Amino acid sequence: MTLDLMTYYRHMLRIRHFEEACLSGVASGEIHGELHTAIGQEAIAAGMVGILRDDDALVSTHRNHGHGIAKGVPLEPMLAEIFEKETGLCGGFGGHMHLFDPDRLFSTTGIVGATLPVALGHAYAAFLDGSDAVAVAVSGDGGVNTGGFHESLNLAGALKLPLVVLVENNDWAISVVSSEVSAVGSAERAPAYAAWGTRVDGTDPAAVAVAFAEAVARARRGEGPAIVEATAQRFRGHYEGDPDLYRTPELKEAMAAKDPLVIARRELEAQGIGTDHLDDLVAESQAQIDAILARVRAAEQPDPSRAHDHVFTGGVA
Amino acid sequence: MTLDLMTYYRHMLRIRHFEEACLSGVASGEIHGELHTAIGQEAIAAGMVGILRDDDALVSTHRNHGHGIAKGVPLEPMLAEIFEKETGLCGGFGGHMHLFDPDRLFSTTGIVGATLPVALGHAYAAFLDGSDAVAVAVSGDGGVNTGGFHESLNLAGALKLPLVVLVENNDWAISVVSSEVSAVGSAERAPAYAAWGTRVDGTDPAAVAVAFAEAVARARRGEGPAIVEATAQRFRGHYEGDPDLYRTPELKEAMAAKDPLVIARRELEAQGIGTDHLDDLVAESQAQIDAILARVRAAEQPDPSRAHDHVFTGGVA
Amino acid sequence: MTTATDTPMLSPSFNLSRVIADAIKLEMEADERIVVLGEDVGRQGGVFGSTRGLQKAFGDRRVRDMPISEMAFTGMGVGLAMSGYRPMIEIMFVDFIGVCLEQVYNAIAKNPYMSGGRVPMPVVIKTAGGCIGSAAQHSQCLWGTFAHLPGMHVVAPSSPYDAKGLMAAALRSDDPVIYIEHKGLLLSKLGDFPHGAEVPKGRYTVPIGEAATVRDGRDVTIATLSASVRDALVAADELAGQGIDVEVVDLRSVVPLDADHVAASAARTGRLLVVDEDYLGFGLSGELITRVLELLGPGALRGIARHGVANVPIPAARSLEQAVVPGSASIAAAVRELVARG
Amino acid sequence: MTTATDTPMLSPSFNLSRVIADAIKLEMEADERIVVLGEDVGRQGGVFGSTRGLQKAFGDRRVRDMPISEMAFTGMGVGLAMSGYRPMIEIMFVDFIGVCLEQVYNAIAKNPYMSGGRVPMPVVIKTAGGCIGSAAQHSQCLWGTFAHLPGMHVVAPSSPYDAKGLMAAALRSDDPVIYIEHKGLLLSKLGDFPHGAEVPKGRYTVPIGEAATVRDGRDVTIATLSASVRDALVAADELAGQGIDVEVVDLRSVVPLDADHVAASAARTGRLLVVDEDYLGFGLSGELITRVLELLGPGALRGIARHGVANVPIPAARSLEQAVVPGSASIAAAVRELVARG
Ligand SMILES: Cc1ncc(C[n+]2csc(CCOP(=O)(O)OP(=O)(O)O)c2C)c(N)n1
Ligand SMILES: Cc1ncc(C[n+]2csc(CCOP(=O)(O)OP(=O)(O)O)c2C)c(N)n1
Ligand SMILES: [Mg+2]
Ligand SMILES: [Mg+2]
Repeated sequence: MTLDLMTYYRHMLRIRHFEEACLSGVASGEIHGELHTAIGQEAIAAGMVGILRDDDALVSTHRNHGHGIAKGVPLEPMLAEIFEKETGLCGGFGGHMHLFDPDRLFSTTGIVGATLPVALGHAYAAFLDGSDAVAVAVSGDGGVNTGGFHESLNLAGALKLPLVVLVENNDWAISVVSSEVSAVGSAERAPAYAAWGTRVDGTDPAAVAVAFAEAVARARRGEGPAIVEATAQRFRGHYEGDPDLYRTPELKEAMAAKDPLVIARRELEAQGIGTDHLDDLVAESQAQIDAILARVRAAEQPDPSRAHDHVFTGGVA
Repeated sequence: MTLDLMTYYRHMLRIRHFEEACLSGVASGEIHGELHTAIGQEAIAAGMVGILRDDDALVSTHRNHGHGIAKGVPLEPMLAEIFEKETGLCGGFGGHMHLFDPDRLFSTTGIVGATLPVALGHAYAAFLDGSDAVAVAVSGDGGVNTGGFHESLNLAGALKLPLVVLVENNDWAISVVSSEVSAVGSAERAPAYAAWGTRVDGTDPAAVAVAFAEAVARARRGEGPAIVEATAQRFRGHYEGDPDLYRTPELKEAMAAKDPLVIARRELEAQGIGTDHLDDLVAESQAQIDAILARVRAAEQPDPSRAHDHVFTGGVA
Repeated sequence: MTTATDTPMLSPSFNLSRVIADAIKLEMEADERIVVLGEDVGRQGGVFGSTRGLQKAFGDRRVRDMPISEMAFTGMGVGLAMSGYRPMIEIMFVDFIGVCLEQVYNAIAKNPYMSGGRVPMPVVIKTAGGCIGSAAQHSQCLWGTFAHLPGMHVVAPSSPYDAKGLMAAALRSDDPVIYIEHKGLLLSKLGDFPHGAEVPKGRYTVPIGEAATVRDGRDVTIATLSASVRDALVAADELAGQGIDVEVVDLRSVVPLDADHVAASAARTGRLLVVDEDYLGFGLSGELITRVLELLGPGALRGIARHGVANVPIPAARSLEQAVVPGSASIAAAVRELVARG
Repeated sequence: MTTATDTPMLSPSFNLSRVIADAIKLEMEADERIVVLGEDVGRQGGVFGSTRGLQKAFGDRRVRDMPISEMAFTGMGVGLAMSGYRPMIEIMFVDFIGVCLEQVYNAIAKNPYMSGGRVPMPVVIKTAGGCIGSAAQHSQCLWGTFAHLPGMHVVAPSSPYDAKGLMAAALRSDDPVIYIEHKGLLLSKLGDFPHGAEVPKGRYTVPIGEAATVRDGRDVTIATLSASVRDALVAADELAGQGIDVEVVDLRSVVPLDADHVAASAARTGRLLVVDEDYLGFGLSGELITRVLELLGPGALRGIARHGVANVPIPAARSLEQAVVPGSASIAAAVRELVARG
């Protein structure tokens, strides 16, 4: 079920470079809204790669770029949407928190906890279709304390729907330490929903892949919902512009030691892969994203005259 | 911690007769809104009697009369409120689903699941006060599937707040069989909130008392939240007027066998209490409620000119 | 509205809720992508019977009883729509929308826009509003709340004919539609409705967004909707005896709001009274008056007025309730006051 | 509004969020029943800093970081108020109200009424609204949504002086108050505000429900609130150069709505433009225009108009956003159009 480490490394590089491209858009003012990156958490999305099919749904959060990449959403329209361009996935109407790729059943929401109910609807659709497709909802460690988490998992458990909840536990919900406001861990909640639950090291893409694949396989077999909790670190502030004063420099240093790209590279080197080769990979990935970024930058913002389109199929009321 | 069965029987009689007085108000048209009675479930409220103090809060649901009685809310203003009279607890503004007795920290809401967040606020107040008061939220078996249930119990678990959730499990949420839409039982959810949980026979007031007293004692000692699930039967339709066609005559007959008043009376008779004495008790209870009902009936409806009072302390905006 | 006069008709002894169930049934037969989720919609067929028979006809996969988890099953509507279904979500009473408004206004209403038109949301939210004596938490209308938030059509039929035709239109629409029944009408028999009482057996639609004049008059226009149409017609009959000739316009939908129709009527009568069972402030009445004046110019009408629940929760006691909820007598009084002003 | 001119003043280099934190601090010192619950209000002091320093000053019992469980902690406000506390609940952005509106409108807003006045709800819901580029789910104002539902005062200050005084008034009020900050103002320095920039160090209140004229003019009245006041003043300066003399009225609260003040101004200028960053339909603008005409008579004004987010979600791209959100240029254009009409 797992891919080889080199492949994971490439996926993680792609996500990191993609996120860095987004950072450049904030610096330049091309992205004028909030931006949340998953820098430090790339191994989780990388671990998902290859496990989901196009007809499996994936509903992600405000911190969603890696998941889109893992689901196979084309990079250029995704980046263009984040850059608010008319060539974006949603023509510039949605922006970074509201990405939609209906062809791959990928969607996102900026409201915490709102992913599970939507994924549950996809899961019910699979049940109606009689298909073995599954639906994945992403949540942060903060999102697990929302009412929608409970309502959705209970329903999935009662109806044995193929809902997989991937909890990205980066310890923090903005400035709130999740363990201080959570009675128990996310994986430990599984029995309350007759669900399968597990916790994995989210800096290890192969570990994520094993757990996630198992959860997806169970759901596909009709064994009901699952919770996969993956632990990792958010390196940057909650959003770009967050002064992040709530975390000490010592803590940030300790977190940096858990960089999944550094860990993977160290391991690849230990496996005997040459530094030059790894540097080439990095350069190649960077070049690929740079080329996309250049095209995205050259694209236009949507025409302001279109601002009232799409409210209703027949025009504004 | 428990009272003697005779005392429980009297409490149950009082609740039954109170509920029957309400039924008469529907028949007469004096109560013109929805009415939900707890006929069949009296043992649960009776089992709570004497365990809570005035400074403990109790937040109840749409099916709340028994809980108000157990909390010591005076019967006449309570019945008058249900009868929409100006002598009611709330002057006729609230009605049966919205009873408030601030002196005894008793309140109710007609929105399912909405009791827990409110009780949690009372629990936090006790924590701020440094007092050992507790807060009790009532929920039906349907209410446990609301988001507010999860959010509140998680917070209570994380902060070790003195929240006791009393789940009245009568198997049905209107026409929906709760076990069909619940992944696990209510008591089994306790571990997900680092809470204490237990299930008891809610037709046995002493059994309820033991479990409820234990939950309250733990919360008073600062040991955090608890879930007490008490099973019983709702004899009537969900509300008066509900044709209740979703339950078969056979089922209704089977339910009738679990009448807590019949069970208690049988037991008292087995203990050697004479039929005459028991009949006297019934008559005495009935007479007491009849007297209250007569006064309630004689009271006025609130003056229509007052309809815009109380929106704001300084009048309507 | 294409109904021949010799079409077979539903029995006048049917109640309104049966007509609605019938409308849903016909659409579900025609389009198997329609699924119905809600509390008590299946085994019971709705607390007022407006989904009765559907589970028997279509099975418990397409018509499913839900736990009291409105956030989850409203959100399911979003996922189902994205998966190609056409979900109808029932929120038993509109008063409960506060537990799940998030999925309604941030997802269902906005996904078509946020996706740049790529993700339509053909979702019907069916719910019941209106006063039948159950006080502050079970008596609201709240169409003004939905109407303020962009992206949803909001319909509230007054007659059996419209209830069926608008339900069909809602289920066929590719836009999200909030369909608000009135609790006080659902159990009324067709034969007892003063207008739109004849309901063809077959499928038809009433287009969403078109008001209808249900009574012609010369002196004053009442624009209203839902159960208040009936009350307005009663008031109009009473006022006719007092020499005031009232025109009654049934808005039928709040979004789109057919201000053109109302403006044309008010321009003829010179006076406009908006009657609204929803809260008066920051809702339908101010919007409609403003739009009419935007269309006609500020000085075009002799008189404008509005009558509704004047910014107070619904009280429990009948005496208080009657003091705040518009009824035929209070509507007649409001008309007399407006006319008396000149 | 009792401030002597020689009172010590806050530094003009402070930003608005610091003024708000300061206002809360002063009230918390004076009344120990005030407690603050919300996400990121404690350790971080608010995502914009408007609760900064409070947890340090009052401890983590009175100023408590909450999990992302808005239904639970909004409901806690109800229980706390019933237990004698005066809770301030922070909902980070007003856009998130859909997950907990239930406790807001069915409990906080109605308990005083439903209890026949026995259970006051001295609860402040503090939240942030307004556009700063974050698209459809993070840019709303929604004051119209709250205003439609009875039982809540709704304030949305435009200036530092008002922000402090209205916060103090909200915390001292025995009625529920929704206090809506504007994200686009919170990080602005006092010195950069065109009006109300001087803020006394001590305690004072601004009464809730009184509009203020922030610029006198003869030709047209703009009634608006929150960040749009600043934009209206910029527009007024521009229009002054074009021979149009604009009066700007800052509503300061939506409920109570000071229609008397607006009507008096509009009666003088003859024209009324309502500018609203919230959705235009079924909200503030229609309500205010209707109330003014109810007060003055339908034909009293030469012109009425409104300008706001015309019933469309907020788009992501800056180009689209500028096309739908009112700014000084679009306000000036709306004034010119109104004046040109006659
Ligand atoms: C219902 C709701 N409440 C609050 C917010 C504001 N908010 C956005 S992200 C966030 C923290 C989320 O934490 P977590 O779920 O752990 O995800 P992370 O950001 O760590 O990936 C908060 C509070 C929101 N978007 N929605
Ligand atoms: C949020 C919400 N959803 C739906 C309802 C309508 N409703 C009232 S009572 C009820 C069933 C409650 O079932 P349960 O919690 O088991 O309590 P019971 O009636 O059995 O005592 C429902 C669905 C409501 N009041 N609030
Ligand atoms: Mg997190
Ligand atoms: Mg039940």
